[in-house]
Amino acid sequence: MAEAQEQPRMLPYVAAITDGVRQVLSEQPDAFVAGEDVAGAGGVYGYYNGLLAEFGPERVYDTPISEAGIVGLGVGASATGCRPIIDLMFMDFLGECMDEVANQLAKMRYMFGGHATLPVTMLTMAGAGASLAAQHSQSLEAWLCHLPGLKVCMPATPYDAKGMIIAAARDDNPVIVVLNKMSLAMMGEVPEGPYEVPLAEANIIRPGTNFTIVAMGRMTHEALSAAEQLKDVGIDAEVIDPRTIQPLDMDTIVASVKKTHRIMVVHEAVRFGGIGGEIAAQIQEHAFDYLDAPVGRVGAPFSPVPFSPALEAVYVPNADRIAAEAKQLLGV
Amino acid sequence: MAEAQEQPRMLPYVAAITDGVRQVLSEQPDAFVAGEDVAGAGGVYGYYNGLLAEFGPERVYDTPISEAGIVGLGVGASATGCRPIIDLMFMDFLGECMDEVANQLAKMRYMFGGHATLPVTMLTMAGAGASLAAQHSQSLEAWLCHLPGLKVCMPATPYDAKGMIIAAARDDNPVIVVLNKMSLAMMGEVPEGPYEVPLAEANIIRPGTNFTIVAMGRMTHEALSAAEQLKDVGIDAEVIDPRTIQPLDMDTIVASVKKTHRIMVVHEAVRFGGIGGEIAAQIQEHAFDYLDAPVGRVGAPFSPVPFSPALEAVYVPNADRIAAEAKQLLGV
Amino acid sequence: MSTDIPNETLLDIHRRMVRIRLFEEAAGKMMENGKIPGALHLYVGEEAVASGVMVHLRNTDWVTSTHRGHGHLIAKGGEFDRMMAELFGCATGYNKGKGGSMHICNMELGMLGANGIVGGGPPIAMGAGFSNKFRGTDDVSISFFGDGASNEGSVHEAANMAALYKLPVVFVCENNGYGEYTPQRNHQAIVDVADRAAGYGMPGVVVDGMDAIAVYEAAGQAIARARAGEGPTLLECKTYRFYDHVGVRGMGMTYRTDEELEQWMQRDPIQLMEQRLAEQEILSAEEAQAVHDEIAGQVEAAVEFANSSPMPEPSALLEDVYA
Amino acid sequence: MSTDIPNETLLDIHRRMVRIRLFEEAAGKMMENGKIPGALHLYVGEEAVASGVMVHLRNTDWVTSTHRGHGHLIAKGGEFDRMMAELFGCATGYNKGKGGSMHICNMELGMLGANGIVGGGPPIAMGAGFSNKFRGTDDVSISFFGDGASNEGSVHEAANMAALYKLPVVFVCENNGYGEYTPQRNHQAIVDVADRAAGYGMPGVVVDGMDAIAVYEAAGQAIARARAGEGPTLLECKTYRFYDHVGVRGMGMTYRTDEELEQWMQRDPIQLMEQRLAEQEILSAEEAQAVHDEIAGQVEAAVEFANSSPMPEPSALLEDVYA
Ligand SMILES: Cc1ncc(C[n+]2csc(CCOP(=O)(O)OP(=O)(O)O)c2C)c(N)n1
Ligand SMILES: Cc1ncc(C[n+]2csc(CCOP(=O)(O)OP(=O)(O)O)c2C)c(N)n1
Ligand SMILES: [Mg+2]
Ligand SMILES: [Mg+2]
Repeated sequence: MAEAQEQPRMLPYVAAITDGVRQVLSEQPDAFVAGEDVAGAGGVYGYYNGLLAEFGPERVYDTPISEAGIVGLGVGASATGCRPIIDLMFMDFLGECMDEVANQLAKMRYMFGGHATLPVTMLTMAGAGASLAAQHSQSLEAWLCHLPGLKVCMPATPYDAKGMIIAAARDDNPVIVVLNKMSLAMMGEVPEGPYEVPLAEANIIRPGTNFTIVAMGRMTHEALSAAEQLKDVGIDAEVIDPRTIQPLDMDTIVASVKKTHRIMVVHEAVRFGGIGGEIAAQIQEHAFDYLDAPVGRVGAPFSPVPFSPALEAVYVPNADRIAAEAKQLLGV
Repeated sequence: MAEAQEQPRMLPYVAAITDGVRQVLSEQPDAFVAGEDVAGAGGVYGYYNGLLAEFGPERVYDTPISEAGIVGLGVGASATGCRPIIDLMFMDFLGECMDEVANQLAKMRYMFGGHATLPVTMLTMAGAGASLAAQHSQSLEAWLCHLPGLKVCMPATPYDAKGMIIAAARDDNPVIVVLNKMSLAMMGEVPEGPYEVPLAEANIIRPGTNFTIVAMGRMTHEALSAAEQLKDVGIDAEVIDPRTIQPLDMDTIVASVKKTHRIMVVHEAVRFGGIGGEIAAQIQEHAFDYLDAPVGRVGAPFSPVPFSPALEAVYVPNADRIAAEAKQLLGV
Repeated sequence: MSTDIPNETLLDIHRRMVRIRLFEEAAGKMMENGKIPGALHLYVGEEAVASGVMVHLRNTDWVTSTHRGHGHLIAKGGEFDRMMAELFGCATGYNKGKGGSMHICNMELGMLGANGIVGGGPPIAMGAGFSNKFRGTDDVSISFFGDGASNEGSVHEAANMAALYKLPVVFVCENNGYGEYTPQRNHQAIVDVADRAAGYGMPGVVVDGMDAIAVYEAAGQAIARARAGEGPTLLECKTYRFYDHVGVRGMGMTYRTDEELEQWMQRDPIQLMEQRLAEQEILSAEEAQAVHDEIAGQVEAAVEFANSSPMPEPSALLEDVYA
Repeated sequence: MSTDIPNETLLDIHRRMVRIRLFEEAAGKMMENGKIPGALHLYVGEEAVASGVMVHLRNTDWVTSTHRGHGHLIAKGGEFDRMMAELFGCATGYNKGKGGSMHICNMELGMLGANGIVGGGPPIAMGAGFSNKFRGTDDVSISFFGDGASNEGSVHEAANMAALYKLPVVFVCENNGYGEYTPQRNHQAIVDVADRAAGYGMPGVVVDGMDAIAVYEAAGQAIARARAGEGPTLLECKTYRFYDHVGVRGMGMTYRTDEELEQWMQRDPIQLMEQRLAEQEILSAEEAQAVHDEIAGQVEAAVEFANSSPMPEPSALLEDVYA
């Protein structure tokens, strides 16, 4: 072979986010970025680094610490012709802007009889594991998925982060991209230039034959490790990442369980009232006769996120716990 | 019999609320009521009527239109020795105060290592059916149930409204009492004086043998009518009202389905992401081998609440729809 | 009255006020007749504010309204028939019956909707003002809100951001002395909401909200300032609603006295305007009556339109959730 | 310097400042050594504010703090060992390791916690002030918050309610010129946050936050006013943090210049205080050094305590969720 093998372009998740936002700002003249410390500082996790220099202060805005104002800015600007990318530094701060998100952003189009279009992309950071305690570690996507009018995605890899940000920004609906702070350093292939990861397609990230694990966001990686652990006991797990949880690609999940007959749903959010309940309920609705065991669920226990690493380590779901709960579920 | 038969004391739901709050103010010197238009006006639905006159302006406070401030008042006052009853006029306004509810009220005790106690009772009004459109008709209890630290109850009857308000106010935890605006005129027996409806006990409101309907809040009444309709097709439905949805009395529900083998969960909230998913998931976890059919779920369709009565009538779940979905679920 | 306002502008303001008044009185009747479901918040008494502000605007200028929104939409050019149809919940309404009174809107007229959330409008107006500037227009954005709303955190955040970015926004506080049934003295310790402007670094102006011409002049300055890129203004208009917070009943309410209402009705903004137009010989009493009559006919036609309009089909329920 | 302040009060303020400084510098080191996980926001540079305010307070007075909370807790009487243990995440910490730096609290000392939510404290302080009044005490409630926090809607709502109900609350704005990495001019169009006080109907006072005695005097007036039932005050203290927003690094940051930092460090609040105490012959340089040495020893002991403290048992995870 005379031709040199092209090396895949590897980037950390944090840079993939930047790459996605850069692509959007390049291709959409009506797009801008606004959020707390996103301009001068490039974001507290650095995922807007360089964008102010590249696109200038007319495209990248530091805002006051005013989350309702920031989302309101997105609502008002999008309804009147812009395509805002707004940043909510931590997902825990949804509380500050939940009216703007739930009562304005999600509903304005419907309340107006279809006469408003709100192409807002909101990036926000979820996840425990960094000893940031109860107010900086939550995974609250279940709140958002319960709101007709929003789309919600949870990219698990650098590739998906970039591709879903681009897809979100091209979508004419409000899309909330839930990122995970513990994934920022994760490396993965990220092609140059534009590409989309569609907002309604689950991803079978590990094919398997006799068990299905549906895992979201960062939990997909834990589920993959759990799947390796389960090989030893004869379980060949298929791992599915829904990627977008509103809308939710149930077809892929249901097709899988019809093949494997046993399934478990895993998320980092508190188990009670998490989106896993919805998915589990739908699975048994659509595949009741195929189930050889109850639909399992793994999520965080019923407490706020503790600060101490000693407690947080037992709080956040991980591969070991997933594997253990799977074994219990399957009786192996 | 020489003794005259005592007539049961019948009150509308709205007066039962008042009765409960009156009892709390009478028995707890540290209790006060604060909220928008609760004092001078007696509340926009009148359920604080007369309390200002009876207890005076030191016990009943009109607040500014500042929902975060109102809940913050509850947090700060409760942590320092009061037992506030705060009013959130419409549940839809949770968006305005979700940080105070989710990040302060629910978590302060835990974050403080148990060193704070927050005996706050919050009353709020949910429910569609009054043509109040998308921002005054929601049922958002799923948001609250996902938050460790809160208790959440949904009294369906005048009796339960009074008894649960008293139980909530005596509880040392923050308790959110979700009322329903379409139930305000509903009559029911309400004993004089204090009594508690415990915050962790489901109520079997109609015994049955071969089907279970778990219905919450106002939907319990629709479920009872549906149960009547279902008699004709040989279905003898047990209807269970969990009453408190956080904590949730799964034992009663599971015991019922182990007897009836078929079950459906009904709530007024949007079906996707509603608490019905959690309940359905738990049912199949705990009673998998007893189920003869998938756990059914009835909830609102996936749209904001429409204004027009013509649309709202098809939006809100009712007895006919519950019966129809039950028949489909059971194949009769 | 300053004399350099063109007669046609004065007549335009007057017409807008009468349009609001007659439409709303009819809507109130329709509510009492059971034709309009849900909550109806009448603007009657406050017509000078919407009219005095809106006469300055183009269709490309944006407006956010409140729960008390018909007046704003009418003053911005809203048409009676589709408005009344919306209040009835008809498919022919501006919002296809999905919004009703509390969400009535018209994007083509730049009216970003009534809003059921008190304090919901200002952040959106700030965002629209941001958009005007971002897109390089000299359009402005007007946010109406009440004295009660001024205590919502969202209003604070929006005001600060508008001042920070020097956005072309005018915050118009309609101070009618009450938030629902709570008098201003029981919801804030200040008298003039405009006193808050200094804390954001913007001018605060108080004006007699019953005097359409005073509103017109103050709004004109604020809007000119906004268009010139000099940033936002907080314009407080002292006004009063003649009917109840929600629904129609006027007299005999417990949270305010009949005397107070009568006193304000002495300064009915439409009568004030008509007196002045008569004094200036711009519009005689007969001519004014003709305006009323003409508009009354339009209102009647709108009621007919709404009465004969179809309700939305059930299939519409799941439409318009997503683009 | 006003001369009617008792020497022991001056010495008390000084000691509180040194306690904050030395504890925090040690905490910074422990963070760099990997002993303290999570986010650590150092208060160093701002010691005069917490100390000048807190010396007026009783244990029954309430305080709400911010994400930058160690200084407030120390000034309110917090003990080093259990504080350091909390920062380490130990079971012996004030919060049993469940809160960490951002939630550190001590209810017995009246310290209602650091708060991870910017703007989270003021509504709670307002509620505590409401409680003080409701329960018939003359205790006060102090809310510390930053210049950045002043743009949160929650602060607006709390301030309005405190003024409306004439609550015994002092809102202490620690204006250190930055919200994280954003300078004040990029987050609000005003220079003095105290300008917002008038809009609530309360006094607004600006004071040099590097001068502990100036803070002491201004806070004394505001607190006396609150205790007397005359309502809240907004007290703005101009100050500066010597380290980064989070963590330790001081010099060589991109969002502010070394010159600016050096200029502020010229006015190190502890040095300023020690100079004055020396001038007044209240505390000599040697005596001051002895205070530092004594406190340094206490800090060392606290580190030892934390180092030898157990981590919480896993079983603690589900405790303290409910009462
Ligand atoms: C966030 C929110 N809180 C409370 C309400 C209930 N509410 C509707 S109108 C109103 C009073 C508003 O007063 P003001 O802003 O002065 O407007 P006005 O009605 O006087 O025109 C209230 C409290 C609401 N719709 N939204
Ligand atoms: C509601 C909320 N928004 C944003 C943040 C992130 N954050 C933490 S500290 C901070 C800056 C606060 O600035 P300021 O109030 O001036 O306090 P300082 O850090 O200067 O003491 C920000 C934005 C937060 N913790 N909470
Ligand atoms: Mg008002
Ligand atoms: Mg600051």
